Amino acid sequence: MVNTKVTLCGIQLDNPVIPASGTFGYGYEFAELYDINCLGTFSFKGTTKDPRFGNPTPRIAECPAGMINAVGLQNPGVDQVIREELPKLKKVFHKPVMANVSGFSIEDYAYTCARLDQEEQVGWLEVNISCPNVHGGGMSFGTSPQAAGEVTRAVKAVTTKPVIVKLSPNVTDIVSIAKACEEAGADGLSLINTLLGMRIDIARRRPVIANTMGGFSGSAIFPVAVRMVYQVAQAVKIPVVGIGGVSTAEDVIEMMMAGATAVQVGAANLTDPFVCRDIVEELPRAMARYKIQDLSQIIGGIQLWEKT
Amino acid sequence: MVNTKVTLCGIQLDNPVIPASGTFGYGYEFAELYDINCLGTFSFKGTTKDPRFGNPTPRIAECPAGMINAVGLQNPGVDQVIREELPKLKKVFHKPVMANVSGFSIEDYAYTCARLDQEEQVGWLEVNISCPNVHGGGMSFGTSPQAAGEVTRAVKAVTTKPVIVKLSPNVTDIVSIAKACEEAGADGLSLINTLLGMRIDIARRRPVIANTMGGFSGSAIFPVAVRMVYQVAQAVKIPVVGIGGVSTAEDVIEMMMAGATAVQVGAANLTDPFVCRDIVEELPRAMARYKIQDLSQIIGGIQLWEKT
Amino acid sequence: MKQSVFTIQENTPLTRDVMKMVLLGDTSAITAPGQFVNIRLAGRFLRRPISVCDWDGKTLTLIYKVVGHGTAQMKAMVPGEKLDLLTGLGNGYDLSVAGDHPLLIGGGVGVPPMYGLAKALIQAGKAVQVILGFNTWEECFYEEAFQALGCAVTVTTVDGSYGTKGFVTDALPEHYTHFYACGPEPMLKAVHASTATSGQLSFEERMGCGFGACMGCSCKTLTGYKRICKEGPVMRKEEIAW
Amino acid sequence: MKQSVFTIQENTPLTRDVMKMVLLGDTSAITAPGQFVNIRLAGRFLRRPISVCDWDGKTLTLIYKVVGHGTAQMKAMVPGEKLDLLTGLGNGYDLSVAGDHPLLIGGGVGVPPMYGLAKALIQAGKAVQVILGFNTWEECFYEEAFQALGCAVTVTTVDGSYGTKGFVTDALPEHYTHFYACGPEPMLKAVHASTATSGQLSFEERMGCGFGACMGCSCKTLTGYKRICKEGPVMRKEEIAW
Repeated sequence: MVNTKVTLCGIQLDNPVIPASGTFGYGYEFAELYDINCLGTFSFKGTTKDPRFGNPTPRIAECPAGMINAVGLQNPGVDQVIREELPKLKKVFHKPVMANVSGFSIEDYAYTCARLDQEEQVGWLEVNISCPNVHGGGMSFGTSPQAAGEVTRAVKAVTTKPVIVKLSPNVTDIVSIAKACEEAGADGLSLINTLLGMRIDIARRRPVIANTMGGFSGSAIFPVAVRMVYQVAQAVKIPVVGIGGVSTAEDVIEMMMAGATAVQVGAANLTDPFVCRDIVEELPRAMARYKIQDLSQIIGGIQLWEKT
Repeated sequence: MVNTKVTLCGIQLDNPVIPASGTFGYGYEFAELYDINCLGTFSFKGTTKDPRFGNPTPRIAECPAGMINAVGLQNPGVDQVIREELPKLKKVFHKPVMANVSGFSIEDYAYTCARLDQEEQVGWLEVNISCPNVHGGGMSFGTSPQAAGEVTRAVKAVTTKPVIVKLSPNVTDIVSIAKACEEAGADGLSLINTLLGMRIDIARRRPVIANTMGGFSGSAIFPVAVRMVYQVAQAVKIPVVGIGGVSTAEDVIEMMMAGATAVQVGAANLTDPFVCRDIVEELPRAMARYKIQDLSQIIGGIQLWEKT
Repeated sequence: MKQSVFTIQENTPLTRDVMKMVLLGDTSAITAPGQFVNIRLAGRFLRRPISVCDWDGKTLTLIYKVVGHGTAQMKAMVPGEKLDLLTGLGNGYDLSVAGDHPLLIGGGVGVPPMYGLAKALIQAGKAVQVILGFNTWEECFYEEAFQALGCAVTVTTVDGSYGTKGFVTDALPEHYTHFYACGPEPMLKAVHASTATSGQLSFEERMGCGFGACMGCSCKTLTGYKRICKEGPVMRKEEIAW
Repeated sequence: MKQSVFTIQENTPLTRDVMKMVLLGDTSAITAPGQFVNIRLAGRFLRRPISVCDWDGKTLTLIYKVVGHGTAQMKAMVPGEKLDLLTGLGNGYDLSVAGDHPLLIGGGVGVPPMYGLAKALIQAGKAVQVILGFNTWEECFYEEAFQALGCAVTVTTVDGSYGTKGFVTDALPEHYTHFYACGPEPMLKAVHASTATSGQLSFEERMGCGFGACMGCSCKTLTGYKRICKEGPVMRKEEIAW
């Protein structure tokens, strides 16, 4: 029997497969399709202090091996999430869940995290400092080590739950930002959020997306994600959650070998609603194929080529 | 009759299609396949002061909708390029060619550019400050506005030919680097170079590429390229050459609508050696489909959505 | 919602750009006319949402217009080829409020879902009036199909090359108990403004998933935010924020 | 080099992992045994380089091992399906220096190019000795094919389950005028070290383009830098930098 269990910030997961925030709602839509308790956990829809409609439509553009979204953090706000969404979530999912939080100021982040800290089912707070789709916030915290550290500290001050900071790939030096978060007390890091991308409707001569640009995800970004996970995992001691273009059990293994303790699956959920269930089922078979006994043993387990 | 002509830094091109450096050698291999004079121009293999073997193999990794290369600027050095390669090039290509130059110090860049400045067939110097595959140089010039400006100034001092600076996408703020190059006298900018990426051979538990990471290109990166071309073209007055994931005539049109005056085709040459010829042939038909009379009129010609 | 593989039985042109595709497979998730399916195509990241024209226990009929690379790829497919579909997406039309004389209005690629709706309403004993709007004669399709169901059909063309000259709103009858409309947004707006009764309108938007996960196709209505793929694509006239 | 579309005529297993594919198409660019073709596969960015086993005016035979997603995809293809190939890639073997009694050494997936070479050498009137090396009996293929050409064939298996136990170098004959080798690098190194005559060895490397454009597969030789896809894949023993 192979062992798919991993431990993320002190909480054991049955397997490292985690649907990423914004691609899995609050879980109950997918629970109509399959028993989502097969998952390691999932990260629920990015939640902010106040309710948000998000950006105007169109919000979606297709790309080779990927897509752009500019949803812009549509969510009912933390109060309603706690009042209405989490009870529904609890009925269909019986494991600790990852609460994804966004904000437009440090106070926002702290407020929302403090509220979610009170929720028993929340296992981890995933603090998104990297949303490319909102102005005056989101990604701007994720592109400066100072700001990233400040958000981390503010959130850590209001919660005893593990804090995982979600990083932006749209930076020159992701390692400096990762280290700033680690020094500020982050318990883990998740990366990468979407790359900033753009498509043009050449027939109508305007951007496909009403917001001009958006977050680019899908298998196209996998090599960038693997690279950044590798760089960050080499540089920090806290666990890294690998995200970006994962759609198969082999991708999960590759992310873990790059240094990820657990792995999120994002855009793939949108084109194949059963993909996470299928990955969970395939994982033991893939482990057998690659002669992996214990999944937690492969984290960061690669040998570089000798210099010649 | 549609008009495919564009003017790049004062030199008119029959069409905006330019094979990118490192995917087209010095042209004569492709000249065995078709008459390469159908091209607008091409950018020849990145040339350095001294001969270089480049990085150890394997240098290539496959990715979804793209590939990683870590060739590491293999080239025979500028002296031999001038002595042996350019005469061969001249026999098969009768238009101004773009000379791509890399270096490990500002003196390197200036030396190589000064040598190539003397070559009559060289129409433009494309100064690559963004190669991700060499240490202690290349990309490091492309990730700081100061260094990018210094290289630009040094090159401008030794040549009267138009200087096009090739930018790295692996930065937080490509606009600041673009502006620094413009202020330092660059006549044009080309972007994007490859994204830094990595793949792991999970059976052998080592990076696919001997050099661990490499430059990620192919249609996967097109949305990032379009976004950066748009951002830079909005911010500078000098022409922008769009690069990144282009493989069809429609991609050329999309890049130009984003703000590119001309467009380079890179990785696609490696999987379809006739792709540039085919794009040149398809371009007038595609223009007719999209009701474009004069290609130079669509440069940056998009209307943003109204804010709602 | 169900994910399953269908086999193409027929894929034939109705007009220059409009194709009819009949598929064999598991249609059990389809519960109402006006729903759509989401089709995975080789080499395309996103699925293609296509409204259901008609279905029975075994077959599914789609009518689609070739507008881009994805639909061009569908056009090139031949009987025997297989397609991965998500079926039973969206709310579909509510038949219970049709009244005795419902009016169905379809414009261009908004015509197909009206067919399945007309069939169901006729089966329920209603007297169905249909207005089909096209730009020009060459683009017209399915008039006879609706007539064969027993509908009273009016065709309008913008250029007057066939039927009544003008827009669908130029052919509105005096009396109808409820209307159902599907077509381009300007048509829907005109219908919304020109109709006196209650009605249901079906909307389009670029979608990520098609099943409510990504919030890619949200819209604001008078009764709150709705996902066109989940709470839609059919909205009641009364809730539309125009 | 030529780019053209071939039609699969046959795609059958020789062993559990090794497949033989016969293709119909324009083989005119193939000029020497030891060259390779580069195959475009749907959904894969890079082409797959496969050595030519045999060819005539109309058909091309490839023998390939299923090692990854690309070759697994090839295995699933059926007669009638089409493949976009670049043909005539690489230098191929030089037959002019074979002498009267050339020795051909193929290991595993290095066996196929030896077949076309053997055929050409026999046609040129040479007495051809062949050593085919495999890991085990189940992996052996093409012994009879070489015998049918008129070659003297020795098979070695590492585990001794068939033929001579050991490596190809354990079966080297006393006399031969020149050798040709293709196989995994450890085998090539052993052959290089164990042979007394001149010879030619064929190399593998991950390739970008396969036709000399990208410098992805460069290697250092005693006579300078070479591209395995262009100046190779065949190197002369004398120039190899071991």
